[in-house]
Amino acid sequence: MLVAVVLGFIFALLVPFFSRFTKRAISLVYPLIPLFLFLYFLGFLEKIKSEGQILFHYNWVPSLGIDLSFRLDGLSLLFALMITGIGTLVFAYTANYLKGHQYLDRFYGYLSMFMASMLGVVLSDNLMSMFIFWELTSISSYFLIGFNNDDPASRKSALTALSITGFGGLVMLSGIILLQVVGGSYSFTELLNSSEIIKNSNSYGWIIALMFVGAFTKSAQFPFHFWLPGAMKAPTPVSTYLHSATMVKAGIYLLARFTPLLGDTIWWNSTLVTVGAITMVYAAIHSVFRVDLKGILAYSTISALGILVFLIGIGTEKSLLAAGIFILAHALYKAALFLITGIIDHETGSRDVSKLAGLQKVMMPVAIAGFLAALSSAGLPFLLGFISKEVMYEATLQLGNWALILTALAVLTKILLLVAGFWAGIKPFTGNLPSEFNKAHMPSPLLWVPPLLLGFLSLGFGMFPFFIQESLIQPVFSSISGSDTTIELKLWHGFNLVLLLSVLTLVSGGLLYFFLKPSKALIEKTFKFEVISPQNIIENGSNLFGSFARFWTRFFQNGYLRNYVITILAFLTLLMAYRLFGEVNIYIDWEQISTVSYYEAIVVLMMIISIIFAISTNSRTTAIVALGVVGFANCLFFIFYSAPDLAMTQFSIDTLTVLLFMLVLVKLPKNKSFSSKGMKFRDAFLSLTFGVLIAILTLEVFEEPSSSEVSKYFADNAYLLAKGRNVVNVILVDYRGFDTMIETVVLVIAAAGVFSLMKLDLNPSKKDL
Amino acid sequence: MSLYDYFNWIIIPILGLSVILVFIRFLKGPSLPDRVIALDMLILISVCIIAIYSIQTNQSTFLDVAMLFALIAFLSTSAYAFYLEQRQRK
Amino acid sequence: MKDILIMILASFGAIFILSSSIGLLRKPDVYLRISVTAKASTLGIGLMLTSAALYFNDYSVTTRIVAIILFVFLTISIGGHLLARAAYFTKTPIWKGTKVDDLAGQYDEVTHELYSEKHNSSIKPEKDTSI
Amino acid sequence: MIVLPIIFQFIAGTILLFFWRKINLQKVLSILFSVIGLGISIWLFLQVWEKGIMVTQSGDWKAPFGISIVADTFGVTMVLLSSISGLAVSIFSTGSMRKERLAFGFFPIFHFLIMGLQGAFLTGDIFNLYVWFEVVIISSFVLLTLGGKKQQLEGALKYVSLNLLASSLFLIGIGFIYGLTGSLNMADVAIKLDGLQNRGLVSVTSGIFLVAFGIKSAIFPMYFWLPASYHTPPPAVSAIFAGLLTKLGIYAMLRTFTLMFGGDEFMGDIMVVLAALTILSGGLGAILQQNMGKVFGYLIICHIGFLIAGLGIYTELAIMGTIFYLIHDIIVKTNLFMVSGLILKINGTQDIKELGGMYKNFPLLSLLMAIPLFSLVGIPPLSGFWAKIFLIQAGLETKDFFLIGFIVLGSFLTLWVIARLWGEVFWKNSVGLPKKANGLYFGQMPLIDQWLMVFPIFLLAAISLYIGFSAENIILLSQKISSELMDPTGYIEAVLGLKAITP
Amino acid sequence: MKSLIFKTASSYLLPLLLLFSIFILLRGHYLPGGGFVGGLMASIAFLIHSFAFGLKETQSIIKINPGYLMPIGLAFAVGAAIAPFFVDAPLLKGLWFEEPFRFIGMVGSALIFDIGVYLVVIGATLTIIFSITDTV
Amino acid sequence: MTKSLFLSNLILAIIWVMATGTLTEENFLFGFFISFTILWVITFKKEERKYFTVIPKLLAYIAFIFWEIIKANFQSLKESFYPKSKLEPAIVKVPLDAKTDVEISILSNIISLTPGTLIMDVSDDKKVVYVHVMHLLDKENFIKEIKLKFEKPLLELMR
Amino acid sequence: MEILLVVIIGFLHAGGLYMLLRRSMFKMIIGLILLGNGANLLIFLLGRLVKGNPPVIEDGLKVFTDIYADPVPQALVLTAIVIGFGLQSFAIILIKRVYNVLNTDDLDELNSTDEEI
Ligand code: NA
Ligand code: NA
Repeated sequence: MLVAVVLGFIFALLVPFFSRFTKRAISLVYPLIPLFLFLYFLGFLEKIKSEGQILFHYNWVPSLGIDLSFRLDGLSLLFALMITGIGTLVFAYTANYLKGHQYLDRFYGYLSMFMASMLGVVLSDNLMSMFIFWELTSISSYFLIGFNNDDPASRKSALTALSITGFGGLVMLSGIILLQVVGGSYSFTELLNSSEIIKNSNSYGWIIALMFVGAFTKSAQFPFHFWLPGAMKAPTPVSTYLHSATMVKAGIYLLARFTPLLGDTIWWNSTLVTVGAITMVYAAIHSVFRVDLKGILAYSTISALGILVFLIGIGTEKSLLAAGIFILAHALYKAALFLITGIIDHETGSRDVSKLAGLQKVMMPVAIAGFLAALSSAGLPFLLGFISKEVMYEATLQLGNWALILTALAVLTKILLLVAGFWAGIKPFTGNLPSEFNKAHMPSPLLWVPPLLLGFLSLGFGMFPFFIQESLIQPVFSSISGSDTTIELKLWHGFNLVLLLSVLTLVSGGLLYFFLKPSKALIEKTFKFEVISPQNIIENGSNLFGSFARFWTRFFQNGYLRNYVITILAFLTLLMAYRLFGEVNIYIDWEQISTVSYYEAIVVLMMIISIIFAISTNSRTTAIVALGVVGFANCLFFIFYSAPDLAMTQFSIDTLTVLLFMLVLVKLPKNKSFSSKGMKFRDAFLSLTFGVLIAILTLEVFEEPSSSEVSKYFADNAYLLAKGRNVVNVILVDYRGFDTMIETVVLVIAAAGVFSLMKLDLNPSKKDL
Repeated sequence: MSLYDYFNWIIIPILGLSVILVFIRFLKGPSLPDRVIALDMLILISVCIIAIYSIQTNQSTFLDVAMLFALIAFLSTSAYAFYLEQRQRK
Repeated sequence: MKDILIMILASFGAIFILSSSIGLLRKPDVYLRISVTAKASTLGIGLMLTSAALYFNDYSVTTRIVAIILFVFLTISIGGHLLARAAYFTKTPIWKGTKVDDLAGQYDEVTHELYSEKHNSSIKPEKDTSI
Repeated sequence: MIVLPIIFQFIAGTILLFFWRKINLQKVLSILFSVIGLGISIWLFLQVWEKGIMVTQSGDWKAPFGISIVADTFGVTMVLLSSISGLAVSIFSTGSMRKERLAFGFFPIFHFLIMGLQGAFLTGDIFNLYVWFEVVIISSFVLLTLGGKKQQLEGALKYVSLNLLASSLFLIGIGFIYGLTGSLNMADVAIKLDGLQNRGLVSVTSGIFLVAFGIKSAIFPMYFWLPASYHTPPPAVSAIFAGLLTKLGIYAMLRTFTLMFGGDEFMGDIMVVLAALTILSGGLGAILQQNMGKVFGYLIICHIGFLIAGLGIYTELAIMGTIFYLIHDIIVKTNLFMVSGLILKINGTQDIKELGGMYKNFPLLSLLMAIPLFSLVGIPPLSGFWAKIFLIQAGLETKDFFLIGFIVLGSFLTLWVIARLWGEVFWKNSVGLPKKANGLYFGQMPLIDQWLMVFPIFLLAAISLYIGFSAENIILLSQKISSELMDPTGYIEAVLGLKAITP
Repeated sequence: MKSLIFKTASSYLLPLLLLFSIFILLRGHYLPGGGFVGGLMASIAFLIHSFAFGLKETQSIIKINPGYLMPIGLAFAVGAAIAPFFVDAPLLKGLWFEEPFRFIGMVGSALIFDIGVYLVVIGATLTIIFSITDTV
Repeated sequence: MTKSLFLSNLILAIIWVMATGTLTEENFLFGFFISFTILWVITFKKEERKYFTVIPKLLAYIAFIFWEIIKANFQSLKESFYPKSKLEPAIVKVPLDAKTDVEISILSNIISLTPGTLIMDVSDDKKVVYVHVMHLLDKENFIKEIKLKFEKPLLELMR
Repeated sequence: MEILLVVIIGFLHAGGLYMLLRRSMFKMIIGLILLGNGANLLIFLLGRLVKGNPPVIEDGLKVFTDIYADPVPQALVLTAIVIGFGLQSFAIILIKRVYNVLNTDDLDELNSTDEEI
């Protein structure tokens, strides 16, 4: 199983290395991989039917509780089959669609990476590894959407898609971790046992909210849906694969998967129903206002995803069953429609549905596929779409108080989707071929066989539901609902309300199709609502965020050193003051303070005056000489208080510093006075506060009794063990010789630095220009 | 009167007074050479103070500091002179 | 006895120092100030150090003190010379009461060459009119 | 023998100083020394991993009197990481640096810088730490200004002044520590501070350390020098700065705030707030910039926030997250700046608007570069991902929900920035090479130099991948470090010789 | 500076001050002084000389580029630091000759170390000052 | 000649120290004194005898300078309390007989240390020095005084 | 006396900070130097003050008989001073270089590396 998941990755990794040799054979080799996987998963059908689920376990990061456990049950098997099955078709389709493309190999690389990630998502039992694969789908879709990377719009869409799904992913990550914190495990199987604990915990609301963000962004639910139409910039096989059949369903998968664990609470259900309902209606309306085939399909996909969320949200057995069937039905017909769109685009160079017509004359098989897909989408009897629609209406009708309105919404959505489906699958193939498409001709079988196959599958499953009832849908249902009710898929339910609604849907949809013609004018009408569209709101929001970012960055990183210093020291001052006055008992113990002799007072006075002088003078040289006096007075303290070594060193170094200053100053320009009075006052205030705080703090630390253990040891052993009388020097070269050793390095580096600073100038000089 | 007291109450006050006078010159300037000579003088007075202090504390080690001070006073004077001349040359 | 000698020496030293400090403060121009420091402080320092030598009465201390005294004598006079010269270069004002200024016009402004014969290009310190 | 890495780099730097002008010899020696240094670090790491904390007392003066050199797991891990980064940058710089710069002491100073870092990681003495810090900052000053270009100088001015300010504060902090305890040995100080009645003073002191190290590690509101300077020196220099310099501040903070000021709740809260704002500031800055170097500079800040977050939360799990992130970040950030250097060599500019066409012209190289870029984002299971799990979990456990919000925001902004960068630099078509006054484009360089630039990127990318895919090992390591940090008894006992320890 | 007096005096002062700086260096272990102060004094001596005679002259007197004094000094210091390794003692352990030398006193690794410091200080200070007076 | 005598004197002193085996300063000075006496006794040539008069002369000159310095200090002590009006400063050019650098330098230092005078500079051709005087009564007289009091004995000693 | 020293320490820090906040590079460095001096004095003070008894063991003795000043802060300050010298000289040369290249002392004109976003 691990191999099955990882195969795609291995393949993706190998692509760049082997593409040179396999360029020719590429299109033949690649589709074999998903095909192989498809067959592999198909082999599990029987086992799942009998055992319900199979677990595989591979260790990875045991200390985090993260492993590569795979869980194959009805739901994941359905998805695995869809991923590999549709994958096979898409791979084959691509071989021709992008034939001779310079980067075909890369494309396959991304595609197989995506497939593997997707398999990982649906198969992982461990939530964290599921999340890892989840993110990988985002990344690989980023690369796929941006495949035509010369095109700025393509790049922008890729970025948008990644931003939204990435954002959702991160939020979901928090949710997953929170789930682990509450439930104690990342293993889905283990978590199932503590379902009740989780639902009753305080964090439950947070958990589902965070998970929802992840699922909604991925599955393009309102208001995060807008990345999906943008993602249609990708080559058609990508749209087919990612944006109809698989990736966008990852969110649905997630919700379905979590239903037994987190579902069946008021929050869960009401949120999902609300969001699902809004999305399905909103997107369905949008879909009939488009003329671009891909746009129509994108919005109808969003709407379909809304339906799925809606169904999962209802949460009854019927609705979950409906969801299970609809996942499959939608995948089949929507993939077909996308592939067909690709063919049309490929052959005619246009996706404008208002212009397209009459293509049945040149590409009959494609037309058949289109018809089948559109009819399945519409839910015509004998197609899989019909069954799903019936079950769905049944589900909504069972809802008591809410039944009426929810059913109405569902019917409305279905009607609009019918129109959208017809536009995509039927309209281009009816009527007369416009002259501008005369050059269109029959595409290669690699292109038309996949959609046709999908169309026939819709038909086949629709006519003979027992094919899939027990082997596939039953296990799917069990794993979503967690119940062991036996289901039955029927074509005929008798004359009842559901049938009436079906008929209503078909009739009004059909009428709408005949009266409403797709046109640019229709779209233009929607423009005035753009202002309040989520996309616009979020884009405005992100612009606002950008302005905020600009403000924040300019505010702090304003280029003025003094502002930096002020910020830092104001922060320090506040911190110190808060702690000092809040926590420290300020006192002075005069016992510890020695008396002042008058000569010390003179030196102190001299020092203070010199400091003020150095600060206030406007002449540089005077400031430097004053600095010299400060250092000199400092040395006097060192002498008075028994530090001859220190006095000597400090004085030599002070003098050298002053000397350096002098040498540097020779050519510096005149000092100017820049600051205003107010600014000086502010600075003086801050400086004094800082100085006072440091002073108080120093005094308080001074008052604390201190241990002299270390210095006593030094003094006692200086002569006996270290053979020196000058303890300071003994410390410098022996006790703490290590310091000194390093310190010499500081000097060396400083000297080297000064040397290079003075001698090396890489600025382009005038003669170079 | 002991040596210590004599120094403490007679000599050091005189030196302290000198320091103040020189320091006033330092503050007044007006030219850089004035300040430099004042600084030089300050250091030289401190050589004296150190000498006195070493007697008071009976620590001859301080005299070495005095030696260094004298050396540095010379260095800084010559450096300032150097600087002044360089600046003029410019 | 030794103590008294020390006291006397130190007292004289301190007085000389004080006098040169007063001079430093009161003399009207920088050249006079340099001149006065160079003189009075030398002996002041010398006496102070001598009293210390007397006090410690130790061979090694004495030699060091002698070294310091000689060094101070040498450096004070040279330092004074350097500073006075530099002050002249930078046109530090000379007191208006100065009787003769043979140096006026003897420096070459560019090469800083000093001529022994009368010469005419040059650095004249401004007469100080403020005092 | 713990001092071996330090002493070795010391000797290396000294030898290189002797060959000041012999550039080619220096190149060879530098790589050689870096390799040996790495070997020593690995050896030391294994020793400590097997035997536990090792201590040497310099001068054979028993603690707390002499300077203790302590190799605990944290320390040796940092030494190892710095050796790895050091090797990579050493190789990279032989290929990418201009001759003039090499002729003015780049290599010796570089090795001294590595020595400074490793010394700081191994010392057990707070003042000694200060001295190591100074070695590091003076070397960084020199490397930052090497060449004296206009931009470099302007950036350096801010870098130098704020770092000197930090040093001064550090010194004040040490003064207070000594005033309070009479000791400098961190283990000894820890014990003595613990026994102190006046907690307020300890807390204020820790505040000073917070600011001193905060400036060095570029946390909010003290990061200003970083965006002003990190993009100005040659990329090889930026690489070592980015990978290790700010991390030194973090190291010091982790060390002091676990060992000496452990468990101050107020400081923890402050750090949590600062972490959030650091993440925000870095992220916001990064999304605005057009210069690749600046983008990465702001990202450094952003990710420093993650590191501080763990320390602020202050649980074993959180520290573990910080450590893991630190390990990842050192490797990735070093690599990132080398990548930017390579891009600069290829295109002659770091301006995102002018860049492009990388993917088309250098597909394999682009894929190689994608590894550090997306590791940085933390695309699972690459290396940046794992630490976030710990941090988020730790935050959830201590109910620091708003911090998690910022972590998510920071990760998101990083994702956005890198994706945008990828789109602009790699996907977009190139706009043609600008004229270059001097120096060669990548394409014109000799093959050996090309490899010298690509190989270190490859090396670090491979290590990033290792960290990501063998996260288990790194987690075990982080766990060990974290538990050692959170319970410093072992450290203290080892240093003060309360247990029998073999030197 | 073109002062004859200064030149003459400083050419005599130089050896004297160097002597004194070595004196300060050697006795550092017993009395105030040591490598740092000694090194600084020596550099000051050279500086005074360079003020009097100009940089070129002083450099030619020193003969060896002061830059090289730094690695030499470092080598001394690190040599003293790692010497204990050879007798299986930790870094920087003081090693001493049994008997004091005449004039110098006890000779041990600490002294070698201090000499290293002395050389580094001279080298660094002179490099710094010289490289900027060069360009003044 | 003086030099070689001094050298012999020194060597003899060292031999003395080695012979007696006592390496102390006192012993060295003692040895120096003994050999000085011996050399004095055995040297006959007139011009060579200068070596034996130089030292007493030198001591006398140093004493003289010291005295001048003390005088200078007392003078400045007095002056410190003078009003400004008594000052008569001047910068005077003094021609030189001294030729070598060492001679000129020593002379200048002495002039600087003694009453009321300060060397401003020496001309580049070493022919004159410029002296700052605090109280210039008569220029010619002042120049003569300098030359007689300080320069002549110094040159005698040096040559 | 300690009080007065504390006042000076406060002054040095206040003055240093004030200078750091000026617009001139030159003043900035003066500020840094003042801060450094302040820190050194602070460490020195916190080693407690002892008058007239340097930590030098007298000739003939093997240990101190009298009181002595704490040698540790002295050694620390000494180290800090020397290090400070290295850093300060670098900083001083840096401003010279900046002036040579950019011809200004005004820090406000030196923010091109932060300005452009
Ligand atoms: Na030291
Ligand atoms: Na400092």
